[in-house]
Amino acid sequence: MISSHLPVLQVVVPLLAAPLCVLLKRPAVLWAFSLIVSILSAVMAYLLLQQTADGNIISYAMGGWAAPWGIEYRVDTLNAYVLLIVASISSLVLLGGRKSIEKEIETARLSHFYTAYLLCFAGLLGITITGDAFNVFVFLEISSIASYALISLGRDRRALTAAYQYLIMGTIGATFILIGIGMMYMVTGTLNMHDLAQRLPEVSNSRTLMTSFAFLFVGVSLKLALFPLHLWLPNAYTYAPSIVSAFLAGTATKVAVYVLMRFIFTVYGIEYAFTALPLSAILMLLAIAAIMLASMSAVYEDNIKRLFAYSSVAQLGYMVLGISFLSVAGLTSSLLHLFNHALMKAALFMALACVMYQQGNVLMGNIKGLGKRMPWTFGAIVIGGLSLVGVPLTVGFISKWYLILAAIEAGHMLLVAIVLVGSLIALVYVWKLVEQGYFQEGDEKITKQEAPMSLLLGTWFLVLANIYFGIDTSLTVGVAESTAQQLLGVSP
Amino acid sequence: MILATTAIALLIAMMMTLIRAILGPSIFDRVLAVNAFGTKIVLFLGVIGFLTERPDFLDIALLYALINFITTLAILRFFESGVLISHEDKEAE
Amino acid sequence: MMLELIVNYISYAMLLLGSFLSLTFGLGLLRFPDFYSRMHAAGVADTLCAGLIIFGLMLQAGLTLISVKLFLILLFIWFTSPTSSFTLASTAYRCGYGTNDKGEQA
Amino acid sequence: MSTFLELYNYWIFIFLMMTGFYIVIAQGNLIKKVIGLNIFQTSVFLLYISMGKVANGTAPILIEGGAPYSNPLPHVLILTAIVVGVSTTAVAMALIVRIQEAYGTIEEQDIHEQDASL
Amino acid sequence: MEQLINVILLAMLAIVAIATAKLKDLFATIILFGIYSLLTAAIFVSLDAVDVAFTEAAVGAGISTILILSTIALTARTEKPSTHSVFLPLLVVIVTGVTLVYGTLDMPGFADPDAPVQQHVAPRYLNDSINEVGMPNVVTSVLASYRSYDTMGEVVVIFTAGISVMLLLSSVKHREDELGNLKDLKHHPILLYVSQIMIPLILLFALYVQFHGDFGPGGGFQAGVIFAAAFILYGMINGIDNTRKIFQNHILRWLAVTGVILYIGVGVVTLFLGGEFLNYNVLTEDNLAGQHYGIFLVELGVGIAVAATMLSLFLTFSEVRRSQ
Repeated sequence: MISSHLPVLQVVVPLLAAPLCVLLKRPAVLWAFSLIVSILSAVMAYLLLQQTADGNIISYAMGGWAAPWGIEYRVDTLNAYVLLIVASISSLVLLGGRKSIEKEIETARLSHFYTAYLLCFAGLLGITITGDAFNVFVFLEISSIASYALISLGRDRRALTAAYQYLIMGTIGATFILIGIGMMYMVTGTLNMHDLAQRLPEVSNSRTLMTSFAFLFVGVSLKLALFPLHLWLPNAYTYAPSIVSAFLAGTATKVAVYVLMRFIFTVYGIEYAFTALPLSAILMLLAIAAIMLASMSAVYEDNIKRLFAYSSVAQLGYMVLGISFLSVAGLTSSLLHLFNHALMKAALFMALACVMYQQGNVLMGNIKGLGKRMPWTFGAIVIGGLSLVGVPLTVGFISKWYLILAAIEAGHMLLVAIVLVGSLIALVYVWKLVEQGYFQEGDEKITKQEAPMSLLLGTWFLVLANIYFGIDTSLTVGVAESTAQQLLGVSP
Repeated sequence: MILATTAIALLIAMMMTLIRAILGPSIFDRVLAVNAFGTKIVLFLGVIGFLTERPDFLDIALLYALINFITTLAILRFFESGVLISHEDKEAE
Repeated sequence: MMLELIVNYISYAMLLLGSFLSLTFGLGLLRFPDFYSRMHAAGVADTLCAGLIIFGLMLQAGLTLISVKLFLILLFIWFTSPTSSFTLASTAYRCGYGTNDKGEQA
Repeated sequence: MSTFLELYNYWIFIFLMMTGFYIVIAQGNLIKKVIGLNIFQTSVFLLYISMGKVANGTAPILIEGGAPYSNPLPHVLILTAIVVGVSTTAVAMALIVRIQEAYGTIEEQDIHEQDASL
Repeated sequence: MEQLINVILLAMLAIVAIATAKLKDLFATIILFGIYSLLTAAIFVSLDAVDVAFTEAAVGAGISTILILSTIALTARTEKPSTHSVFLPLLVVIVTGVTLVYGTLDMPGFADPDAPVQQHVAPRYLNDSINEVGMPNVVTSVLASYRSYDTMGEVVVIFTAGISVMLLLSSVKHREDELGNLKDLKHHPILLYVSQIMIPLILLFALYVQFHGDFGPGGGFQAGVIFAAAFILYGMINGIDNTRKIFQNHILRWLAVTGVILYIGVGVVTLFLGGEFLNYNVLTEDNLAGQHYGIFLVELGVGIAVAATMLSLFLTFSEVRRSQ
């Protein structure tokens, strides 16, 4: 029974666990419960990935109603891959995050916090797995509403305005997506993605369809924080509680990238998106702008969380750049970066959670001598930073390597240069951190003062994953490549 | 035909109350207008139900009447507290 | 047959009268000079027009569940509309709207 | 001209959408923004419901001789969307109450000024 | 005729929208917003979407308006004149509008029975749902059976909102100030008397809407809102504190959780009975009876969850005191 119902259990288990969380009281129980649910999800995602690895597509008809009349879950390698990313990042973040959560969130609110966390998590899983266009919107809203609340829990009052800003922009984005879906429905009469894909070519010269594409693209870009629609992201990540930043940085934008890929490649089809519309050029331009401008903003940033948030916008640029090549190599690099960036950012934000735990802020001026005070934490930041730059033996290197290969393959030598310059800028801001941490003298009186073991353990788990997947690339590259081939319809 | 005339007459009356709600000038005029508007729309829905030969939609009209009452009270409750009365409201036009 | 015709005509008359009154009172709401007289127009319209129109519709529907529902709506309007009008007026008065300090109309 | 009347509902949808959207991005008051957001969303509901309408149709509640019926699917979708809308509004209002408590104002500009002066 | 009514209603809607944008008095804006919702709902009725009209009226003119009102009462009534440059917003809005106009030019005509929307997917609901689900109200069939999973998402959304609001407002200090909290309306004897008659009737109406959703407009969500509305009325007239005595926080929380779990639980039970998630056919041997049980249960879940969440939203907002 379990294996055939795996797709629905993937979402229903956290969804069922969330309301139960409200009824629990003890912090330790809450934490353990959420962690178990999260790990369970990760295991299920792994099983799904295994089942779909050979190009097999699992279809699950909700309520027993065949698609397109009912809602269908349709799992292929891409879904399973993103599901695994979301579930494992969530598990790892929760694993190490208990101390940080309990420090930053009042005890009385903990049960609601974990409920919101699980709802957000379930929402993200739901977006990723569904094969129904409208269902995407419903789960998008579950995860968004929960994340507004989660972000607003930050201690700084600016967390409130950040959450409000995100709410407004997120709702505009979601409504744009709704308009896009509506117009798509209008010309085809169906909401099922697979069915849409088959019916859209018939109406491909309709202006309504083109408008629907424009609205969907802008709506998803808002959620994805694609440059210049990224304005909500830096504030949201900066002022959210540390663990929430780590979780969202590792998952939310990745799911948005997935939605973009799904709509471009599966629903509208390559033919329509790239031949009828100049999507490739648009994506490329936006990606270049994101890489250059967001990286530059990061250099001048004084708050380290915000620094990494800007770097996230830049990194999203790399993913979009990969998509714009419309080649197996390009898509492989995007998919790889999806996973790799999730690992990097989760690790970095977890490390920042350690810093936050000890000193209550993460301003550049206050991390002087941090390398001595918190050697392990700072070590994690340095390795994560190197990964961000793309130094060999880290995951960052792998995705950049494939991206450069794809650029060379496509004959865009300028883009190779841009990727390299982007990495150089990343090196600049990482170096700024290193300089502050290792070469500036901090407060002499404070001696060694490391973060709690559990937090460090979670952080280093992620850091080691950064290194492991930087060395042993067989799993990630293999999956990414076969997924890319599937998406482009190229037989391996 | 008669029903249609009634519907149109109600629509015009709705339009008039709407203008009152927009013009104000005081908040009480607006509340008055919204209340009158609610009653008109309830009647309008009743007539529409007959016009389209689906009078079982009267449930909706009933709900409107209910919601209208509650909203009016909700607004009035805030006046009672006095928190929201601005200076202009106390002055005659 | 005859009876049916008469009932129909009565119903039409009520509907037409109701719509005429709703228009006049609408005009009153729009044109009367001050809040309290506007309130008078709206209040009368609510009860009288609603009564006429709904009774008109009830005559059309005959003795069915629909009539019962219509009657409920009417009851509802007759209960709530004067209540909220009264509450509104008394609140406005208490807040001192449109009156001078002695409580006389300005 | 026939197309204009045929698509009248859609023009109004576009107009309302533009109005709502304008309120959201141009107004500085946080509550006003949310009201704009609601108008914006409602306009999309109108789009969906309009596309489900069938000429001379009636509500999709089956009765004898009732056909043709309007399309029930957009209705179902919009029911969900309305719920999403009220949920967003509720959360936005809670945020605004908190912002008022923390900043003493709900004007975007004043908030920016306060943040900048830190 | 229908066309004319539609055109007038839509024109009024446009007027209200403009007025909403222009007015600086937030109180006036919210009153207009209430009218706006009622109008939208009336348009939905004229476009045959009665269930949607039901919900829009209850939610837009009812719950949303009351929540926004409470917030205005806690913050400020008038808005400051904006010193923003209007150029950029106007440009963005116009670009969006033009894009949409461009898109509409190719749209199938309004109410065209041959439009793709009417050709694919929907005919099955209209033709076969009576045999497959067995309910005259096709909207309920689609909502609670064909696309029941979306509806589950909907319940979770409202639950999420409830949790989020509690997370946000639980820490706000409930202090009294010289302006006092929002009073009850007990000193209006007429109101008190009328409400005593009304509230039981409203509750009865809510029950009717809950269980009549198979045959007419209505269902769990609408019933839940009406149920909450009855107690909101009670709360406004008899005071929030008295209402809280009946509905303490933990009771509402339990109820909301019960509603959500009931919905998802039905799905889980169908899994154990060997069907797909939310496949009601497996609940009994007879498919139609199974569908009926399933829909009854999930609608009940929706009703409970929505009523509890809405009421708790209202109470939570009402308990926040105005701070200076």
